Amino acid sequence: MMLSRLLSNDYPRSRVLAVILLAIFLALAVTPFAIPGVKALNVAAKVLVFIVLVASFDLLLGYTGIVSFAHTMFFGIGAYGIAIASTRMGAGWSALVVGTACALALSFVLALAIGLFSLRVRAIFFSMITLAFAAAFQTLASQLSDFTGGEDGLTFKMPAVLSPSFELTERIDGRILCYYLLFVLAVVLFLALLRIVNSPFGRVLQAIRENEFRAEAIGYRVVVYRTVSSILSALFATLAGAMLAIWLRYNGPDTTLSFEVMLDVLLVVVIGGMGTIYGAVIGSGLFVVAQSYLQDLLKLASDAASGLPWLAALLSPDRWLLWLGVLFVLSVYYFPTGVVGRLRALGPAKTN
Amino acid sequence: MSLLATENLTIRFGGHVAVNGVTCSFEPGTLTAIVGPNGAGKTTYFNLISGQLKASAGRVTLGGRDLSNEPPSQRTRAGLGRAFQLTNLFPRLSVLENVRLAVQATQARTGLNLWSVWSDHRDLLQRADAILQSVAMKDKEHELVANLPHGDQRKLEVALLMALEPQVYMFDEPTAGMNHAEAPVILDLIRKLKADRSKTILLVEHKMDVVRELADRIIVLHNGTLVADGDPATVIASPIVQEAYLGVSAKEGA
Amino acid sequence: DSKEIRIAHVYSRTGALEAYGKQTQTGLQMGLEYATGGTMMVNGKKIVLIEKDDQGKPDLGKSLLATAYSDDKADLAIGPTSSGVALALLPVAEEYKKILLVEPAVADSITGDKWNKYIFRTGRNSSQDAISNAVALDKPGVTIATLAQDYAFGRDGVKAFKEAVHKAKIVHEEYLPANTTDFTAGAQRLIDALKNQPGRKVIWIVWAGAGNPFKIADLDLKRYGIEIATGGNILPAMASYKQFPGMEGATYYYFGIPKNPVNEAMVAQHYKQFKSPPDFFTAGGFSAAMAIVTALKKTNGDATAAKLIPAMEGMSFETPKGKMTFRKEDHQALQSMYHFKIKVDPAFPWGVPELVHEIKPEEMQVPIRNTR
Amino acid sequence: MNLKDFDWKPLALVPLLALIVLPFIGSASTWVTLTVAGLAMGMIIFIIASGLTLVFGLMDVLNFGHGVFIALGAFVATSVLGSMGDYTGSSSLWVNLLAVLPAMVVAMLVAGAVGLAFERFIVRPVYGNHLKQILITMGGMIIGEELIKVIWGPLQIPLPLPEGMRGSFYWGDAAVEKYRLIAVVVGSVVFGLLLWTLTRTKIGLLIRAGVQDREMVESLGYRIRRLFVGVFVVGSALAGLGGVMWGMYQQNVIPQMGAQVNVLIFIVLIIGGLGSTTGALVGALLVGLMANYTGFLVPKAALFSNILLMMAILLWRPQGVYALSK
Amino acid sequence: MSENLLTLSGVHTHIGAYHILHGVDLVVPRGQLTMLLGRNGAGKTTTLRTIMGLWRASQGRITFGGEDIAQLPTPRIAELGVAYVPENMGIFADLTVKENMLLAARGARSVQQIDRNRLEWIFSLFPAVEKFWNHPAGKLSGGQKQMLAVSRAIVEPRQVLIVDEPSKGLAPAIINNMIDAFASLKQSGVTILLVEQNINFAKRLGDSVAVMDNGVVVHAGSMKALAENEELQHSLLGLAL
Ligand SMILES: Nc1ncnc2c1ncn2[C@@H]1O[C@H](COP(=O)(O)OP(=O)(O)OP(=O)(O)O)[C@@H](O)[C@H]1O
Ligand SMILES: Nc1ncnc2c1ncn2[C@@H]1O[C@H](COP(=O)(O)OP(=O)(O)OP(=O)(O)O)[C@@H](O)[C@H]1O
Ligand SMILES: [Mg+2]
Ligand SMILES: [Mg+2]
Repeated sequence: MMLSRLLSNDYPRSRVLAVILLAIFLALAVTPFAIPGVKALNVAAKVLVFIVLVASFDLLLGYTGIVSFAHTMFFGIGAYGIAIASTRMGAGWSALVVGTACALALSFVLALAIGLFSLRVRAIFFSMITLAFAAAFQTLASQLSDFTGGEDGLTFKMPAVLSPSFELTERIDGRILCYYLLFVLAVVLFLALLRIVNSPFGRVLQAIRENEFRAEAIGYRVVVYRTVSSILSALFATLAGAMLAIWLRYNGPDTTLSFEVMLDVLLVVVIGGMGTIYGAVIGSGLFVVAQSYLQDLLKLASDAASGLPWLAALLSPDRWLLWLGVLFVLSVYYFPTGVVGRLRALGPAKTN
Repeated sequence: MSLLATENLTIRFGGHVAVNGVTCSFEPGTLTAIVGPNGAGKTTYFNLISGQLKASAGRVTLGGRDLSNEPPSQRTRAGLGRAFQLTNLFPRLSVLENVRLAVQATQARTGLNLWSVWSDHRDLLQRADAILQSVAMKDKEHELVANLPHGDQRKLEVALLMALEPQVYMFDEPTAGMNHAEAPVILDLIRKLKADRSKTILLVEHKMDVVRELADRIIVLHNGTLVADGDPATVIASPIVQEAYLGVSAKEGA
Repeated sequence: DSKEIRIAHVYSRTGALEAYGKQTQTGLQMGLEYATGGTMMVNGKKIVLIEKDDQGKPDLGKSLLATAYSDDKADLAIGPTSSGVALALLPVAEEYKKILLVEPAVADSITGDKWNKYIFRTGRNSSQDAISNAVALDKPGVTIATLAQDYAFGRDGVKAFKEAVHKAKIVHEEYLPANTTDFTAGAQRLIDALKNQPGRKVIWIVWAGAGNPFKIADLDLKRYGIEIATGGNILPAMASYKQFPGMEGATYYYFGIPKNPVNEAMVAQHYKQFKSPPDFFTAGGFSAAMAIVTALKKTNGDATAAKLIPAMEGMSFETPKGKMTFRKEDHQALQSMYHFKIKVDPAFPWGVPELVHEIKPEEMQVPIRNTR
Repeated sequence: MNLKDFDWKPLALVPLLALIVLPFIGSASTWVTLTVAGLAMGMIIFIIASGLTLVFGLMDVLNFGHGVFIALGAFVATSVLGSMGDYTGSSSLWVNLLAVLPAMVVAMLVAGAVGLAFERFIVRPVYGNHLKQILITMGGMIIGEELIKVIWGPLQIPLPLPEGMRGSFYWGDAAVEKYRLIAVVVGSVVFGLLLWTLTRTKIGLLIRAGVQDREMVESLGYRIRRLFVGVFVVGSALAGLGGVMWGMYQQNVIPQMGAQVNVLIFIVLIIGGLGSTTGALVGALLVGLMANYTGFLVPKAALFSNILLMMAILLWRPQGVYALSK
Repeated sequence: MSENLLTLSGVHTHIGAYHILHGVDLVVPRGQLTMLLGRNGAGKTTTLRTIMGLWRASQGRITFGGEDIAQLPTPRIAELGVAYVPENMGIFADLTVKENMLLAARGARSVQQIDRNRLEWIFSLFPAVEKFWNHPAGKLSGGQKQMLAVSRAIVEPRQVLIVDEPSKGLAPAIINNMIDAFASLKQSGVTILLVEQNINFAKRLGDSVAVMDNGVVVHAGSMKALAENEELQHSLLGLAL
């Protein structure tokens, strides 16, 4: 019953899926102690950030049916909020609070504007406009270098408790505390999103996605719902950005605003399964880990293929992007409904 | 009890006047059939009333309230319900969810409720169940709408309108493409509504036997203009209907 | 105590700067071999090179450097290619208290306000670039207009250039968006600014990355007697210099210019290995290797920062560009730059820069910008 | 097409824009230089966008991989032209063309052939689904770009303009680059051929119908598959041609060049309205002019000129200047 | 030359995981008008789509003029002389009425090349087609679209016409036109297979009749026999009428 309230009555609806989700949850919970090394911790933290970012995008894409390329803009705003505040005000909790609040406010205004504009033009145009808009925003961020650090970005410090130099006990340092801060944030934000999509509001969004015209006809003001949805998803993305900045203690245009990040998000949504929210967890887990270790893997493969120069050239770690591209193509081929969709179709076992 | 009225309602598409200065009002408790040849402007007239199209001129009022500048959703909330001629549903949601969405739309604020869990709203579920019973579709409640045959989609179209519980019901050829075994379900529903005597019902229908049986009043549109209005027997007998619509005299003459 | 000296090289193996990064790696490898006489040993310890691909992403670079220092137990690190990455790496070196030898990222702030004591740089900085160009062009009676990309790199470059110009007159600064493809408007403004000036007229271009600002020459600047000047670049980029015989500027490196045994050895080795001359960034990688090995020899193979920092401060070492010296104050390696003039030689697919004058470190007042 | 029905307003925007800025620029010769350069730039943009008018505008395939064909065309051109130094070195335009024309043909053939494979393996499973198109073609784009790096290396490769195409013509103080005039000629030919095929033959109709309801087109007895493949190949080949023109304009090519122009050409099509060749031309000309005018008058704003232009146009005509259906 | 132009024997069709047709046997005699009746969801539309190759028969034979067409691609089937009016009408909404008609006329490169007399005949049957000639087809009223859909199918002569519920949503006068159209088409030797709910329509036109239920044909015979046999009508009434 507790669980059911937490999950908003939206169960994984597949036993395998439930097991995988639980495994990811546990793995993320114990990473700092179970897997040694800086790299593993960094990967796990990135997974946490991506879960929130991707889930927030799923609200927009999977549930409302809006294809926006400007989502990373809000992600960037969140990260810049923390970065700029921490640079200007010095490291401290108040900088985090002020930075996040300002970022949320800016995101709110921009999302409102975009949401209202989206109604004037057809969906596909809207996507292209957001694409251009996001590109312009990125350039703007690098041009306002006095403020944003330009292309070079900003490096800043965190409150002492969250810094690597802080040591609580022998094994627990500031990095680990910072990790658990992210972990808690990610869990809370994820459950909140799950609740939103399963609320009456969430259902209306689905209706709009399916047939906007009819949704309006039965009495739902599509403008309002669309706008609220894009604002909500923007706010969650902003928080994801803040999480990333807290973890990296760095932010720059390429880190949060680049189109590459947007692509990663799109890919993760699709791999995981659109319109499921759970897909964000699976997708992020799979993708971030794959991305982080892809080059290592390719190195092994190309060494193995060293006898065949052509194959070795293709498998070279330098060409890791090639394989990411292949991943894009294959995931559309083989996971049209994402991992979650696949698993649910396999065995509709109820974990009730 | 409110009265639906249109005053001088007109719409032009380029040079073509699809609905031309139609002034008419509809009393609660009556079923008015709207007939006319294909392209006469019947669906367009509905579109103007329910707000899918914006009138070039004229007003739509319900119980004295001017709705002319309201978007469709607000008109629906004000009490204008509408079923579509071409089926228009939420294809990748289940039958039950389709109806539940319509039921939810009648609730004042639930739509923007972000924080409660949908499946906890028992009241919505019960209403939706009752409606599905009434159109004999309870057994298909978990099917995806996209997989339903045409006839069932038509029934669901009507079920959504029922779920809205409006003051004015607008049916646009509700039984088109339904066979004689299925159509009675829909016609029964309309009869029941009519028996209620408090609802305003508008019905576009080409099947004259249905019109004869159900209608209290018939209005005839021709080239966008209202050309006849009155009790069924008189209107059907009028030469304009016989010729332009039923094509009778032309046939008989030949 | 350990039998190895582990050096991490964090650079752009892939990404936008892939071509540059790979040159650095080649130079570094060659340099280590040259400096150790092919043994890859210093004081009985084996040098192990760990490669990390930052893909040009600062966040990734940060995590890679931390991984290198901690998981891979690297004693010191070299890199990265991009200035953005470099700035993100600086605090990591400080956190882990290990040396980071910056090569070839150019931003002034690396050895400026973002500097910390673990940071050294063999690469030239933007100021050195700009000042050497200024020295090459700064003559009485010359009128200069600048053309740069509208972001920090371009604006800083122009600023340093202006500070170093004393005799010539600067009449116009044109900044264009980094993604500009059509230069007509900018060219028109530059022409308007220069055409009625007396004497020698020069447009000094500082541009990196996409877009080809030399296209402004197609508007026939010669009509107004306007010349173009710019710094050096990698060889493929200097292909477009072929259209500008006689163009002057100052460069960091061109394989045919420096005359010293180290350069001769590198050029010979590079031709042997790749059948082509070493390029811009190869020289930088080579210099970094020379710096490291020289320092390690001084500390008898001790790679801790505590030993290396005092050893390296003020240290001079041989490179393909001749002698370099780490300035004590900001750990920037002071080095010669080359005033060149382009000659067209059909044997080369690029415009060949011929040495006019070697600009010695003493001739350039490279400012110290950190707050030590 | 009926001339009487033709909607002149969008076309009139082009001279209108030019006239409005005249007083701000002041000098007539500067204005001529900027205007002619801008229009010619528009023509170059039109050439690189023309392939996408077919693929995106008509077939409704959001091909983010389109840029790869542009890059591919340019790289092929470096190889072809590189091996014909004698012809490109000559200062006679006609001798130059002996090298440039084969380069164009080879680039179009190669891009077309790769387009065939791209359609088969990347696009075919996703007709009708924009989101999947974005993802899968993006994957295709990455793969293509990396393969270019495998074949030609990651470095930028110079693509020097043949001698005879360098320099400018002069009208008094105003200068117009020769190469831009060549682009105008090529662009006009492409425009004419496209317009003719799409409005005077049934193919255009069939494509548009096929996008709306493939099953019905097949039921009418047309092999829609083959047609779509054909259109895609032609679109890719045009991109290859665009790549040659763009590469020669830039005078050097990099593997990322396709990605760099992607957004630009999408903007052009949106301004023009999907599926309209005339619209794409108008969009390209407006973009070309706007870039030069803002670049001269307010360089800071040049960066946003395209976006502002697009927003303004969409507020005027939400479907683009020449929308197919009104 | 076979007696039956189109035959289906033992045709099974699956749509995804659903088994829809369970062995349909149907004959369409040459030169006749065959009515296909059945309640909603009986599988009529599926049968027509299977004939057109839009869904593949998983089992069974479909022959057209003696040739097995079960595995042919749709365009091939159309080229053999089959015209199809789908249930949803398949109008190209963004194209004008003229362009819709031009596409249906496979032999014509431009409107001028369409047989003028045939066009005039169509205009006389369905005046709306002429009236809205240059309008986007998507803007037509429901009934007008239906008229356009049928007009498209008959703009060039075809051997067999397969039509899914042409009368739905048509005004009585137009239904009469439609009946006239089919009658005169039949006269000119065209074979017609018609799915219909309107029993009067069926009675006035049909030569033979087949009734479907649950994915199989449960009755086949002549229309005349059915019309005269009250009892049979009654037993099939629940299914068909
Ligand atoms: N959006 C529109 N743009 C242009 N013309 C339109 C539009 N909507 C309808 N029309 C035209 O208006 C006329 C009336 O159409 P309407 O759909 O109201 O007819 P109807 O009476 O419902 O006919 P039917 O019985 O066939 O459904 C038709 O001629 C149609 O072509
Ligand atoms: N795309 C689909 N996926 C799954 N099932 C389908 C699909 N389309 C149709 N069906 C099912 O196939 C069965 C037959 O449908 P069909 O459309 O052939 O019936 P019909 O006889 O034409 O009915 P109607 O008179 O309502 O048009 C129905 O039970 C329907 O639910
Ligand atoms: Mg209608
Ligand atoms: Mg059917």
